[in-house]
Amino acid sequence: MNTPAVEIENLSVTFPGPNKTRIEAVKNVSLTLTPGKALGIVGESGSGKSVTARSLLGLTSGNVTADTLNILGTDATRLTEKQWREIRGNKVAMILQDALNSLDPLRPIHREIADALPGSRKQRKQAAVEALYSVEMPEPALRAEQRSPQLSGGMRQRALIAQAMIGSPSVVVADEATTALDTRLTRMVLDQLAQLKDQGIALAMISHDLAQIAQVADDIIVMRHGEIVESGPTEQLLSNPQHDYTKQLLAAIPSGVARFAPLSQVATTEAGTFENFRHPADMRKLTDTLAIAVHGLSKTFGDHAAVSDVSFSVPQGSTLGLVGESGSGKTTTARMILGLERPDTGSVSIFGQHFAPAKESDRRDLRDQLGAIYQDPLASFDPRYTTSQILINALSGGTTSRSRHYHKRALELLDLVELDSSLLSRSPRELSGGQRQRLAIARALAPKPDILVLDEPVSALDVSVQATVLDLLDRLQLETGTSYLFITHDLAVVEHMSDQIAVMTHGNLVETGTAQQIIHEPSHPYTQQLIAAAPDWGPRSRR
Amino acid sequence: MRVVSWLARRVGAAAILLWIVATVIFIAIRMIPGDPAEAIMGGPGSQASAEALEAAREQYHLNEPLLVQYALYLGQLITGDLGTSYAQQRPVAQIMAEMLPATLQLTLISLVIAWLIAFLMAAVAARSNRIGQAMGTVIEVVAAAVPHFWLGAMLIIIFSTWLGWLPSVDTGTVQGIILPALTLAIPLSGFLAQLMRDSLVTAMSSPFALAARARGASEGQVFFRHGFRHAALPALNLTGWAVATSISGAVVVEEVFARPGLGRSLLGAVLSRDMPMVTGIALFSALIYMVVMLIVEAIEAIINPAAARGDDA
Amino acid sequence: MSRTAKILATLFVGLVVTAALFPSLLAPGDPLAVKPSEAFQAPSLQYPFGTDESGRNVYTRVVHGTADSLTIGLAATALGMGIAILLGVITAFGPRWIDSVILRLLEVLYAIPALLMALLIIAFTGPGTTPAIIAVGLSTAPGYSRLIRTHLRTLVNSEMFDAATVLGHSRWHKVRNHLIPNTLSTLLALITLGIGQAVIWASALSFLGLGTPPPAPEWGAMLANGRTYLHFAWWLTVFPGAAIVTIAAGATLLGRTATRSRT
Amino acid sequence: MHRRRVIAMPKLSSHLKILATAVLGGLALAGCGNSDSADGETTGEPQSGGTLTYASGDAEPDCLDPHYGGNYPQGLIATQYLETLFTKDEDGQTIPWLAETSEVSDDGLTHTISVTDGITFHDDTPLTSEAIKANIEHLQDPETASSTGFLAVEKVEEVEIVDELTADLHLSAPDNALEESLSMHWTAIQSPEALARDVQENCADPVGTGPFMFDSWEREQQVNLVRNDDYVLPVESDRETDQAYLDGITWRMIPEAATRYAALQSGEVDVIDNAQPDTIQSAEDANIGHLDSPRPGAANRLELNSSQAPFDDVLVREAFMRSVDVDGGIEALYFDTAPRSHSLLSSVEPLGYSDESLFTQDVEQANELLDDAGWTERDDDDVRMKDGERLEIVMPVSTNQSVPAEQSLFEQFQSQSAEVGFDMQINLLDLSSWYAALGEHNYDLVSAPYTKVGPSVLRILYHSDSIEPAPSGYFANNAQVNIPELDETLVQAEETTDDDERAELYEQAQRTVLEDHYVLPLYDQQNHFLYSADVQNMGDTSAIAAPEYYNVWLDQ
Repeated sequence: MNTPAVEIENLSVTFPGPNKTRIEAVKNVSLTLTPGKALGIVGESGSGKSVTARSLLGLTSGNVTADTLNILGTDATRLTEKQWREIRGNKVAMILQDALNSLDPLRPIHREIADALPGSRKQRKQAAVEALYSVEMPEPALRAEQRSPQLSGGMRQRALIAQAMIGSPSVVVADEATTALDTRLTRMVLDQLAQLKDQGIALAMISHDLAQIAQVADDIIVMRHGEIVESGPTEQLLSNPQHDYTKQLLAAIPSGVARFAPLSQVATTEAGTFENFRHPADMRKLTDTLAIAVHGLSKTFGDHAAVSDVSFSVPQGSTLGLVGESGSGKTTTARMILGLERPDTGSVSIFGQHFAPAKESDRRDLRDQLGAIYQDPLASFDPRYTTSQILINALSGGTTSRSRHYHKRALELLDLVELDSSLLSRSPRELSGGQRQRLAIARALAPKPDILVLDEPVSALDVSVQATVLDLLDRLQLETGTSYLFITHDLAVVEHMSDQIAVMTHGNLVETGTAQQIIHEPSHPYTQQLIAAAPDWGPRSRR
Repeated sequence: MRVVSWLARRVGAAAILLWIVATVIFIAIRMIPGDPAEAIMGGPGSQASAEALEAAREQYHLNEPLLVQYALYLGQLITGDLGTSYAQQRPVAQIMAEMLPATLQLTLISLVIAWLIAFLMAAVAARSNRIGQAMGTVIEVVAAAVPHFWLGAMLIIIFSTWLGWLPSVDTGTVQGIILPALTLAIPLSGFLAQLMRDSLVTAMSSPFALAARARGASEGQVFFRHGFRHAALPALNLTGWAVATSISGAVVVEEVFARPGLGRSLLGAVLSRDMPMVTGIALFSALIYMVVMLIVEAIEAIINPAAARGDDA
Repeated sequence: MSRTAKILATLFVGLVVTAALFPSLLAPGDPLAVKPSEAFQAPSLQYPFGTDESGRNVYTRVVHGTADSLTIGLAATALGMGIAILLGVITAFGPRWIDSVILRLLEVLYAIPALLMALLIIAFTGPGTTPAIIAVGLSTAPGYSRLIRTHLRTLVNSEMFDAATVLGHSRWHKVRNHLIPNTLSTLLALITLGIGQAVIWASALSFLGLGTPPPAPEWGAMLANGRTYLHFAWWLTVFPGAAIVTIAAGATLLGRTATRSRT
Repeated sequence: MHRRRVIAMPKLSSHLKILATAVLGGLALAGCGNSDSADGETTGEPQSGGTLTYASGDAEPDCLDPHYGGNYPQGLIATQYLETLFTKDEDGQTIPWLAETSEVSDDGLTHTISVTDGITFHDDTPLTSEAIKANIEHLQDPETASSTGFLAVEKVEEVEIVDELTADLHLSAPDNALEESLSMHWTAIQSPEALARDVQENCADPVGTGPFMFDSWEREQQVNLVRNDDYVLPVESDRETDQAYLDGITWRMIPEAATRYAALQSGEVDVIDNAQPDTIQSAEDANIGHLDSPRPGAANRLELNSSQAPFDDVLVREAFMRSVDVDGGIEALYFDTAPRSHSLLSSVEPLGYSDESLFTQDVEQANELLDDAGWTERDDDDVRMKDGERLEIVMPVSTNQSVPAEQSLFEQFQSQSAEVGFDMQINLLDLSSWYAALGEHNYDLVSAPYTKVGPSVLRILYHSDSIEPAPSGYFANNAQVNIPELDETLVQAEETTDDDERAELYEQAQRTVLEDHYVLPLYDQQNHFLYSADVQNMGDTSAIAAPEYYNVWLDQ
């Protein structure tokens, strides 16, 4: 029975590069997709995994060559654009990442789902509603009429799956379908993908997150620099990885990794000078001093209560993980703590000193003790500044001194965050995502703060890069005793990074406790749901 | 119900806006040096007697205190009375009613043409290579930089004088409006195309376009289902501005192509200090602007209901 | 910006600046000197753009007119921009009610077509170069104000500003380090874009007989004059018009390139 | 009662009249309006039918009744639907038109006019002597706001009905120009019933006796005229019927010269006025007919304001005139379409006096004259100075009245007079600002058009009474000539009953003005019409040189 749905041998895809060079995005990749089975393709950005997946739909826009490219019995090496269109949607479908833009915000959902179907407009709409029903969309008839901005993230992701499934494809490619989703949404999508397998569909699942792939895939391919470095059945690959890179990816998964245990193992391209580095075990001496104390913070925008009566504290030198799904009010809380948003009620104090609400001039002296890091570091840099200007600006308290002293300090900061000094003259736009986040950390550290507020600092990064940044943060905490307020939606990250965890939903703080308590013995129903939805990361426990 | 209250709010805002415009114009006109009575009698060149001037002052309430004049003026406006043209001695509303259709026709046709040209330029440029894109930019920018009066002259030379294809004046036929409409449309299309192309390129490379391709849509379908809407949105936003600009342009175009219309009336009215006429046309163009903005909002609400309601994107 | 674009831009700016400051380098001769016996000469080696009805050298006039046309464009843009910056700063940083009042007023000004506004202003002042500058400047100010307000608001609410706040930088440091430099480059691009349009508007007024009076070699006035002989001496219309288009399009392209290369 | 001049039947046929003023595109003098057009085909039989489209470059009249105000555009269009009591023949002699006979009493104070019998207005009112009375009273009624017509019948004190067809005009002083005045369309005869209406109503619906009738007026676009099927030609002719050939005339307003010419070329319009010199020149090649019909009365001229420095000095006036190259400018700008004038009067006026030697360019002499006048110093700009005053002269130019070629000519004067040390400033003004500038005496030089049939225009332009401004500030004597002897001569010339004496007096008056260099004559008031090849028989003109379309037909 198990005739392969897709067979690929020695697939290569090249793109035109600058100066008439060719860039080889994919080199000699071979793979097979089988009905009822899922193949996971894992790798960091630029590894060629998406290009490989898209070549199954003839959508690479590059130059594709392959010894074999057999899709459902059709030799796809020489298909015309028209023939490809026959395949797309009907035989091979794709589920994209919900970056809000995978559904046209200007068109009703039902048209986005069913516009490729034959039949009258009414029939197509009916089909769309049915497809939405089958992916368990609440109120499918109503939602079909709406446009994507009116839907929640979960609804959009369901709509995307419905969109892929409506043509009854035999092969489905899920390209980063779970990236940047909240925990429960990720669970939902993974469950839906697993169901597709049960329906006899051949599934290709692409992600940078090995932990997620492992939930669904029967076999896994690990890609790097356009090539397959290792492949095999999931169980085998996880328990007995052969290639160093696979091992590195495995280690980078923070789930269940002990506090301060390193996630990154070897030098990555992200940090050129970073050497194999082992952190010491936790040797911090925690005191009773509270770095941050938050009392009864509330904030209302219009008639929407963003934060209601939130209180918590961060002991000096420790990390409080603030976890919650998007819209839970965690970012607003962070902004109030940083004095960027004036709370309606409540107060914030830092090391016992009142910090917010207050006049900016009254608390400027306290600012030195507080640093902040954002999800998108680029937006927080002045676009006209180079790396060195950014650092000197931060070091000099906003003056524009060109003193050698600052230059030297800037180099020290770069060294601290393991960035090469050659980056000093670069613009942040020329840096990679990991380098940018390191630069943001370096800047935050410039005034030698005692507290860092980190708002989703690694959410936009690949798991492997995330690992290096998390390790860096660990090291800094051990070396400097800085207190962290670590905000994230990722349970695995928060578990690894936090001494204590606070859980927020709908503007309320529902539960606070030690990391152990929250992860293993959640008491609040919401927390329980959240933990239940987290990927069951088997291999770690086996390790 | 929601539509009704929305409409009521908008109409209320428009009324306030019109009132401000009317007041600004009233103040502006009273500050213009010169005796309005003389303007009524045909300017200092006319041989109006002192009695005639006095009679004119009486007739137009120019003897009253400013505040009284202002009240009278507003009172007239509210009843829809725009006053009597000094120069033509006829009701301004009647003159405008005669001139309006021609200008409206010209403006609407050129808006449509501008949209079409802009969309074509954007579509071609968006789908071509780097050199094509650069060429597209230059063409758009040059189109946007061509003054109406020069373009009109060039079009007459080329299409009327040399080729003899199209008439250079309004003939009441379809052909007669082509050159004036093009004159008005081409610079506008340059502006629109710049906007449209940016949005078009973004839309065509967006994830939803990829999603559409992945479910079997052809490039043409992607273009019309997605690209078009996204390109239309920013251009639509500019429509209010475009209409206002077109009315400005109509002054020149109607002059060059000898078309009757509000623009030419306006120029004549300004030159002869025919203030009721100036006021009427200014108020009216403000009204048109607001009506257009209302329509644009309504269309936007159809294309993009979420944004219209202010939902978070 | 590509190399070719850079070379072209430099050439363009160089040419325009030379024409504006040292027109005699490019075109020796008196732009006002009449020579009836040489009237209506078609373009030739001696007269690259031909001669006009009074035998004046059109090439010389176009080159010498650069200063006039550019001065009007620059002055009008400076005026419009000055008002716009003032209004923009008030609306962006002032109290909310001032913001909404000024926004309303700007909407009113938007509702009145620009040329109508210019005509109204000229009805006050009478025609001439200065009134044309004032008219064009004032009628472009509302548009600029909106852009500047949006720009300032975006900057103030940006993460870049937040980051500086968190670092404890004073208001003045934020304004000096981030607000002013980032606004300047935006303004520069806006100004470059604006000059082109201002030149067009001013020439439109001259064309309607309300701008710079003849015999000054202002392009719009030259064009208005040449249009009389449209069927007989095309060069009188084509070259001044081409000069307007070149400078307006050139300025716009420069402005766009500047904007693009920043982001 | 002695009849000074009795004009009796037969009157000249209108056909003959065309030869008087028609000069056809390139074909000087030789013939009929059609011979130049349509590839030189000879005229076929006249065809009836078709509507002629006329494109006017003038500002649209505010009023279609030429009594109101009274400018040339009004006269131009009124020529089509209104008729006058008198008109001019080919020799420039005044002849009766709607009038049958005309007699003047010995003392010159009573003018007896009888109208032709059997003519009705478009509203079916018969033409009677009542009409003469009603029209003259209408002109003199301040409500009418008449300017040109008002001045023309200024001396009529009373109109007395003698019988159904005859009326006596009683004058305050003898006026030998009265018939000339009544030949102008600003005094055209309109239906008394129509005149009884409100002024504005009459403006929008004039009623006359002409071969065409007013039909409708689409403002800022066109006036529609239709054939008067009941037309009666007041004179004998060899035409089979009295009706015009054309079904009607569409009178369009196309202010842009280039657009107007393009419309003619592409056949959208049949006749255009205010033709640009360059298009006139190229019309011949384009198979387009040309009618040159200079306006009567005064020639186009530059008047130097003698009431204030520096032109209160005759030496400076002459210096200015000697410094400029009028001939070269006209040649370049007018392409041989406008012959240079050295006279105060139009070339169609038989009593015009001309002296070329007064106006030849001589830069050296101009410099000497200025030296003699004491303007010896020069400032940094090379402008002459005297007692610390710069030699500045201001010239307001009306953009509504001066065509571009004329403005260019003034720019040339500006440049040329600068050579001898004048600083001439040209101010382009709209009409009302221009009038205001004149009213405030804020000018040293001006070109002001004035059209009146006959040499009596000289009194209006150069009599010192005309320095006295009207209540509105307008005055016609822009040179501000103020010579009592000249005043006397001009009055005498108008009152004399002797033709020779009249001619002599007018010559004397003209010499005075010319020799003292008050006025720089330029050329006739330009009145060029271009018409397409299918317009046949173009050439008839009225006394004010406006084309008539009674005999015109379209070759379709």
